[in-house]
Order: sequence, then structure tokens, then C-alpha cells
Amino acid sequence: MHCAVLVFPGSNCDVDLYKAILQIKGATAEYVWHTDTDLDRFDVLLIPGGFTYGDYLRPGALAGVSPVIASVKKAANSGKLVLGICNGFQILIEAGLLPGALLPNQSLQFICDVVPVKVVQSKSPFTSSYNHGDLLRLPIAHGSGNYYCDEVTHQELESNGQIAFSFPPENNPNGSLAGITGLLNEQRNVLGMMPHPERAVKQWLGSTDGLRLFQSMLEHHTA
Amino acid sequence: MLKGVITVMLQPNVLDVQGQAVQGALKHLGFESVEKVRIGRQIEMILPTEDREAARLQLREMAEQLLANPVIEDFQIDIQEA
Amino acid sequence: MLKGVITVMLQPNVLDVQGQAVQGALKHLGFESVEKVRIGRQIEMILPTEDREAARLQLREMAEQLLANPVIEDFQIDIQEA
Amino acid sequence: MPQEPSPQQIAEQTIYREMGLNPDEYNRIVELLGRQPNYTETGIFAVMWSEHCSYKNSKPLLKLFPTEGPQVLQGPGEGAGIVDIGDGWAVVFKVESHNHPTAVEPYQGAATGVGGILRDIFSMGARPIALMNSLRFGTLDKAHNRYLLSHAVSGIAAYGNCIGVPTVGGEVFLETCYDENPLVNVFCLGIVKHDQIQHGKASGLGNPVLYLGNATGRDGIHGATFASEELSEGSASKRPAVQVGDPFAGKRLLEACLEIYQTGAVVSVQDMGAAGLTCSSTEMGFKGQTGIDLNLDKVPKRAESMTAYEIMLSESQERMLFVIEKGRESEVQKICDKWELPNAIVGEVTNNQHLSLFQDGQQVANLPLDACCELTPVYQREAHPPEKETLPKSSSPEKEPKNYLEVLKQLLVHPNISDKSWVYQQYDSMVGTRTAQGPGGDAAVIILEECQKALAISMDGNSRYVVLDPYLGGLITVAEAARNVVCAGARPLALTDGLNYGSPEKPEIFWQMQESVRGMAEACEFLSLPVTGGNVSLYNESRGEAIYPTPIIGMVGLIENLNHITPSNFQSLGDQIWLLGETFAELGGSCYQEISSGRIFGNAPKLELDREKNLQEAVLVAIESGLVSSAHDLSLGGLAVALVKASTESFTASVSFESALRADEFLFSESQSRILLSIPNQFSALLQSIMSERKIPSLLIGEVVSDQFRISFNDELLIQDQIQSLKACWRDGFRDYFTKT
Ligand SMILES: Nc1ncnc2c1ncn2[C@@H]1O[C@H](COP(=O)(O)OP(=O)(O)O)[C@@H](O)[C@H]1O
Ligand SMILES: [Mg+2]
Repeated sequence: MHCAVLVFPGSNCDVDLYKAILQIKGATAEYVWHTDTDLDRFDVLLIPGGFTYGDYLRPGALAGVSPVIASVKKAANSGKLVLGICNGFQILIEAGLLPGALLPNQSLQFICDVVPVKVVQSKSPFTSSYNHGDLLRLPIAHGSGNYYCDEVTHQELESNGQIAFSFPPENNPNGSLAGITGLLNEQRNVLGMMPHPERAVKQWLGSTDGLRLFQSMLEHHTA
Repeated sequence: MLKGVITVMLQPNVLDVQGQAVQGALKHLGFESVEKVRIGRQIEMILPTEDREAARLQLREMAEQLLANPVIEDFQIDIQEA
Repeated sequence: MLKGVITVMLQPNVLDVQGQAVQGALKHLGFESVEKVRIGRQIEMILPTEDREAARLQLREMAEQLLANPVIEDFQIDIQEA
Repeated sequence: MPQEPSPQQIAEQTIYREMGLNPDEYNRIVELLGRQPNYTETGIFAVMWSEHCSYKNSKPLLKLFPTEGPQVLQGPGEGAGIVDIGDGWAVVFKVESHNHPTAVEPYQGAATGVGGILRDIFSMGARPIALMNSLRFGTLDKAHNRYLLSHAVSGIAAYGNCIGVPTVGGEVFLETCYDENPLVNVFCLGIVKHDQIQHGKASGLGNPVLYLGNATGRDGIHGATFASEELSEGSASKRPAVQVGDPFAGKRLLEACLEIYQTGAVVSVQDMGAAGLTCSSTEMGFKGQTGIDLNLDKVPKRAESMTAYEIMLSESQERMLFVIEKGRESEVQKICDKWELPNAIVGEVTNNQHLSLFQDGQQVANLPLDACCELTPVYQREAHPPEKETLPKSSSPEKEPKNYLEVLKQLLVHPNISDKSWVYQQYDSMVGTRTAQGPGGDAAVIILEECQKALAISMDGNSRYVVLDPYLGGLITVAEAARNVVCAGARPLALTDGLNYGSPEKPEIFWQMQESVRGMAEACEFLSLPVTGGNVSLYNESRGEAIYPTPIIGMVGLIENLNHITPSNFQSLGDQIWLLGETFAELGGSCYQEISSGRIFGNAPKLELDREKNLQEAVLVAIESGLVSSAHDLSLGGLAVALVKASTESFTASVSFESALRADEFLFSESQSRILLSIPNQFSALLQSIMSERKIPSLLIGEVVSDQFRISFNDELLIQDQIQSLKACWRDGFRDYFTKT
């Protein structure tokens, strides 16, 4: 499984994601600068967290119109796996690959913490190694992760099984609608999520719950 | 030369967390009668043209492609002499 | 009832980091002639009064005390029928 | 545009005074130049001779610090100090203050402080991997203090989070003396391979000077002199001094610099911090014993028709100055362009020992470098202790409290003791995936996978002890910082300091500086801890009142074996809890004294360096022998508070003591050189022998239990409560000021 780690000006979880991928046997990774639009050699596209373009205007907005995104859209349409984490999720949303919007956290503050995250959809290339209902401990670190969509879209997301992860109702740190914090597209080959699986890959980091996400992707690829 | 001004506001049905917080703070400061505080963005720029219609078209495209997020925001365009 | 609109912009000599980044993106999108992009905030609210002068005074106080940062920002006040 | 005053007008109308130079200094400049300086030149001298750049008031004191050691690769003098950690790797770290800018504009003031310290680190060739900050603000009952603190925290968060360097720790202390004059000291640490270390010595006749980073605007003109002046009503009118931080440009600048170093084409590099282009160009030329010509027409500018004075003194952020090998310009500039950063060749290295500036084809300044950088004034200020007030004989309150649980709760909700997660949850403490212990423990622990080691870092300072007894306070500051990293399992390696005081022109203030530096230096010497750099911030006064003398230490310790990383919280039920060190009736300057008497007075707790050293050594031996489950330093609030802080929701303490002291003295004393350990039962004898060998008093005081927190004193049950309820007090005390008001 050859993974592209897309790097935009202002990406800052690119190295973390790269290191996490290399922990998975059978996975390789390569950084791809945002002006490089040829993504054919990759099996998987990863958009890391950070503050692309300083998060100026709206998080993810400026990266969402950059040239490489056209190639990401093409790859997504052809069925390749695309994963956006944190700012990567914001970019996927701004690029229109996932529905809804990510508003400023309800507290209007950046939040960094390790929180419980529920697996809502385990039938996807990203989540197949988890069980439905598993409660993971994953780091979050964002200022705009408050998921919003209109009622109709919410119904669709529910009925299509597109909600991958959610915060439990008693522990919703950012005010997201129905706690939604991980979202699949209809074909389930694109996932955006606010929590950072790449920060939960070593015991001394406090959790290893993120590893299984990358393992799921590998299994999907080798299957 | 013209000055283009695009004002972007959250759609009325989207919760404006920031507006709410500011309203709370204003009430706290003694401006108790203030209601429906909403916060948006204003983007100004200079366009090297005298053609207002062309400018308006351009500004609309910019807003649609980048400056406003159609899922949650509405925008307004205003054109002035620079 | 009146609608008060306060527009807060960075002072002209203060570096507008957002404006710079947005201008870059607009140029990439093909709007090459755009210059001097500046980004500010617009704060709207409803004031339960018909007295425009009183409203203006209130809005000015709000801007000075909370909504604008006099160290780096300027503000403008506009009043409309709600 | 108004005409600049002529050299003669500057002299006659003493215009140099507005720039911060006094008549003696001005006359000395005329003497050094052999002529009257023009406006630009006067401005350059004013910033180079300001305290911030020249250390003219503090130089004699800074000499007291030990700065050498086998581990030191670079001591004070460059952007930051560098310390060897073995295997070809080194760490680079420093403290910087941004006090005055924060008082004027807290968000940008604090944010640009973070940006500045980051550039100090990556200008040495290192990749920054951790930030910390030490905050001193007025008490939170005042809305303006809450405004200043919350905006400063947002500014720090905005910069650090965006640039992607984790903020892993710090401290917050609130005291009325900081009301109008908050302190923001920021610390940054980076790592570098020995062969990648950069320096700021311009060399090679004809080598080009490259400007890299955001364009120059009229930002922060007067910044460096401003930082060296007392805050007054007039400060508001100097408001154009506010600079705006651009972390997005900062991130690109960081990556571009690291990529440029890889080319090997860099001769020298320095960041443009205080006094921007002036300080970076003169210092590079001076350190290289060469000279620099700058063509100001080539400098990227943001504003129109800027004067030489404005260009040279601008403090626009996110800029660096390089000297690169001639002929390799395009290779380097290609990298600058990739990161979409303005860049230009703005001059070249000469051999005339001068800084020469050209604009519109004319020479507009020509200054000997030694006059700017070396022949700066040095003041030996007068020092004498303040008059002693007559004080109550004892530092303890007259009466013992009736309800100890109530006192403990009062301490736990006290904003200086209470949980600071409201602050540090706004910081990304994990980006980089190196953080093994983030904010919340005694010291932060950063893993260096590149050499299978870890670092423990901590920022510390308690200005209450320093104001009561500057010398003793100085000793304690260093000892406590070292103790914090020891508790995490690290051997203290070296430190950096931030010295924050009032006006050195007042003899009592200079006495505080002198005595506290003497104390710190002595502790450093005794504990073999070199000081590799730091920062001095003076004139921290408002309305004529100085802040408490506030030296802050940034301590760095090395953990050679990852198994030795030690948490500060209890880890398992049934573990024994040990108290190491001796407790005295030392309540002077304590939190308990403040809540019981409403003020602080008396003596600071004493500190004996040999005891301290033995304690730290003994604890390290215990940790390295694998005996220790957790270690926690005793500080604010004393033993009782430490026991609650070491507890978690599931593990707490049931302890009992016998002592001849009064219970409040025993439980809330802030005696130094004490550490709380928890260890598995079976290691009790081993621990005892390690301690007795080093003559460390050690006391088995109880065990780790679940649910009920208990303290018995001389056979009486003094405090008993659910740990969850105590933790709740601790968790909300600080936070409530921001979420409930
Ligand atoms: N300004 C700050 N920035 C980041 N972390 C902070 C800050 N203030 C406090 N902390 C973190 O909160 C924790 C508690 O700090 P402190 O109250 O000094 O307790 P202790 O006495 O146990 O060191 C520390 O781990 C520290 O790193
Ligand atoms: Mg501490």
C-alpha cells in the first residue's frame, strides 16, 4: 500500500502521519508537495492536519482550491482511498468531497485533549478492524471541529451509514451536531475525521487506538 | 479602479456561536437591549477596471469559488469608486 | 427597531496576514488583477429603538469597548431600518 | 513627508532622548564617530545601546553565571545556547520575554513573542520541537487582568498551534504586582545534529547578504527601546509599536530555512528580532570581524516611501538575514520561492569593519561595528537593600485553623494552585508526536526517537520568595527547576533564564537583581548547571511600582533510558507513599500565609545546596534502579496540596504523620528540598538504604488507596474526603474565572 502524504504550506502533522504509516508492515509513504498533481502512483491519499494557509479565511478553504485537489477528486471518484485528518477533514469538506461544514468550536477556543470517540460505522475500508460501538481514546486538537449540516443531509448521512465516528453525547467537546466527528462519503472510500489516529500509535503517546485505522486500510488494500 | 466589497454572513438558520458570545459580552458590559448579534466577514479589494458590471461578475465568481462557503454562508457584493 | 452594522478593518499600516494569503489564492484561481485584499469583520445587531443618534452613540461605545481593538483596528458604523 | 532632523538639530534639540539615549551616551557616540551621527545612525545606536540589545545594566551581573561545561557547545552570545546530548545530537534552547508588547496588545504581543523565540532556535540550525511559557498576570478578580491573560493565551496558542510546535508546559502565577505589567516569558527547545549547527558570523569578502521573509513595514519601530522603558500613560501613544505575528509565514520561513541549511551554502544566519535589520546586520558583521554593505532599495517593503531609519528599525516579524556563498544565490533563492517567501540579495560582506547603508545611490549611514556592538555603555548601578519593615515574629498565623478540610479546599481552588488546563488545553501539546508527558506534570517529557533518549523540561520561578529574600529566592528558583526535571527521571543538563525586574536605576531594585542573580549563580555552580543563555527584561513597572523581582528558569534534563521516565501521579493501589526531605515551620511567602493573613511576609523557606543536591541524586538513583512508580515535587501549598495533585480520580492517598510542628505548619509549609514518591511495597528496604546512604530524611507516610483521601496528624484524623470532590475544587478554581464570569 503506497500512500501519498499531501503537504501544503502550513501542513504540520505531515511528519506524524508519515511516521505512523511506516509503523504498519506492508505500507509505504511518500510526501507529495501541493503543486505536484500526478497522484497515479499512489494507492491511498492522506491529507494531514495542520494550518494550511494559516487557516486564514476559513480552515481548509484556501487549500481546498489548490491544484492538487482536482487530482484528489479524480482519485476519489475512481475509488481510491482518501483520508483527511483534522485540517485534512476541513479541506475535504471545503473541496466538496464531504458534505456539511466545520464551524468554530462551541467554546470558541482551540481544544487539545484526549477524548473518547465512538466507532459508529465499522463497515468501511477505514474502520473494519474496529467493532461497532467501540470506544476509542483519541487525541483531538482543533479550533474548528464543530460539525454542522442541515436536517436533510443529516438524515441522509444516517441512512447511508456515512457517520464513521462520533463523540458520546455526554462528552461532546466541540458542539458537533449529533457528536459527528468522522464522516464517510457515500461510496465509503473517503473519510474525514477530526480526531488524530496518527497521534495514537505508541504506548508512550497514551493510546494505540489509532493503529487499527491504518491496519484496516492495509487489509482493504491487500484484500 | 474600483473597490469591491464582499460581505459574507452566516445563513440565518446556522447557529452563530461567535455572535452569541459577543452578545453575551455586550450585555455584560451594560448594552442590555442588544439582540440578534451576528458576525460576518468583510473582504475588500481593488480591481483595476472601470467596468462595474465586469467587476460585479468577477466578485460574484470569487465569492462562489472561495470567499463564501455556500453550505453555511450568504454573501453580498458592493462596488465603490476606489 | 434599527439594525446597527459595525465594520472593523485593520488599520492600513498593519500587516493583514489573512488578506495576503487570500490574495495569493485568488491569483492562483485566475483573478490575477486583484490587489490590496483586506479582510475585516462585520458585526450586525438589532437595537430596539428608533432614535438613530442614540443608536449611533451606543454602537460607537460598543466598538470602542469591545468590538474593535483600537491598537490595530479602525471601525465604521452604519445604521439601517431593521 | 516631514524632513528628518539634521545631525546638528539632533544634538541641539536633544532629539536622541526621544530615542532612548541620554546625553552622556550621545556624547560618547559623537566621540566614537568623530562626528555627529545623522538621524538613521542615531536610531541605530539607540537600539543597539538599549538594554535589550546591549545588556548595559545587567552585563556585570550576568558574568556571575557559570556558562561552561563539557556538555556546552555554544554558550551565551548567539541566538540560543547549544548543549550536547550525545550520539551527534545537540539541543538548542532559550527563554525570551515579551512583557511590554503584551501589556499594550496581549494577543499580538504574546504571539510575536512565540514567533521570536522560535526564530532564535531555528536560526541556530535546529528544528524547534517544544515550547513552554511562563505567565505572570494580575489577579483574576479584575476584568482587565482576565482580558490580558485570556488574549495572551490565545495569542500563544494561535502562533504555536499554527506553526506546529507543541506547547508542552509552563506556569501561570497571579499577583497584584503584575496588574499593569504582565510578564510573558516563552521558552523554545530545538534539536540539531552537530554538523548542522549554524552561526551568525558574516565572513567571505563579497559574499551576498540575503533577506528572507515577510516584507518590511512600519511595524514596531521603537520596539527595542520601548521594551527597555517603563510603561506609562504615554505608552498608549507609542502604539504603532505593535507588530503583528504571521504564523503561516513563520511556518514557511522555518521550513525554508531548514531546507536552505541542507544546501551547505549558508555562511551565516541571524533572525531579525528586536531592532530588526539593524541588530542582525551589525552583529553578523561584528562577530565575523568583517563588515556589511546594505542596499536599502533592495529590501522588500510593504509600505511606500520608507526612510532608511524606518527600514533599519522596523520590527516586522518573520524575517531572517543570511550570508551565503557567492555563486549559490539562485540555488538558495529557488527554495525561498518554493515557500513563496519574499527574498532579495540586499548587500554584501566587506572587510572594512563598518555597516554602510545605501539608498537611492547615496550612502545614508556608515558606522563602525565595534561602536555598535562592543563599545556599548556598561553601568554599574548602585545597590542597597530596602528598609526592613517591622514584622510579626512568626510567619505562621496566630491560631490554628478549625477546619482543615476547608483550608485545603481554599488552597485547591486558589488560582495559583488550581488546575491550569483552561490555559493549556488551548495549546496543541501533542503535534510532532514526541510528547510523552505534556502539561499537567512536574516537567514535560519529550521523546527523541532519533537517539532513543528523552528530555525533561520545566519552567519555574516563585517571585514571592525572591521578593522576601532575593538571594535565597535565587537559590530556590534554580533548585526547584532542577528538582522538577529530576522528578520526571531526568538528569539536569543546563538551563536558560529570563530575568524580569523593575528599573535598575533604583538602588533597591538593582539590589534585588544583584542578590537574586548571585543566588541563582551559586546554585548553578553547586549543581554543575551551566547557563547557556537567557533574556533580561527591565523597567517592569507601572505607576512607579515595580513588579516583584521575577527570575524564571527554563531547565533541561536528559533521560538516557526511556524506562526511567517517571510520572507525577500515583500509579497503583497499595503503593507506599514516601516523603523525602525535612519539613520546617516555613510559611513565609506561602500560599497558606496568603489565604490566612491576606498578605505575605517573613522569611522565604531556607535552602541548603548540599541537601538539595543529595536529594536529587538519591531520587535519580531510586528512579534509575527501577524503584519508583511516581515522583512529585512539593511546592505551592505544601504537602497536603501535593498529595491531592499527585492523586487521580482513581488513586489517592491515605497518610498519617507524627510531628512536633503544628498541623498547619506541617501540612502547608513550603519547605524546600522535599519530594513525594510512590513505590511498590517490596522496594521499601532498597529505597531506605539509598536515602540513608545520602542522609536524606525519608518517611513512609501511607499508601495509595482508592476513593477516600485521608490525612491523620498525631493520631487525629484531620482531613477526610472523596478524592473526586477535592479534585473538582482543584479543577475548577482557575477555570471558573473564565467560564463563569
Ligand atoms: N502557561 C502554561 N502553559 C502550559 N502549561 C502550563 C501553563 N501553566 C501551567 N501549565 C502546566 O500545568 C501543570 C501544573 O503546573 P503547576 O501549577 O506549576 O503545578 P506543579 O506545581 O505541579 O508543577 C504543569 O504541568 C504545567 O506544565
Ligand atoms: Mg511547577
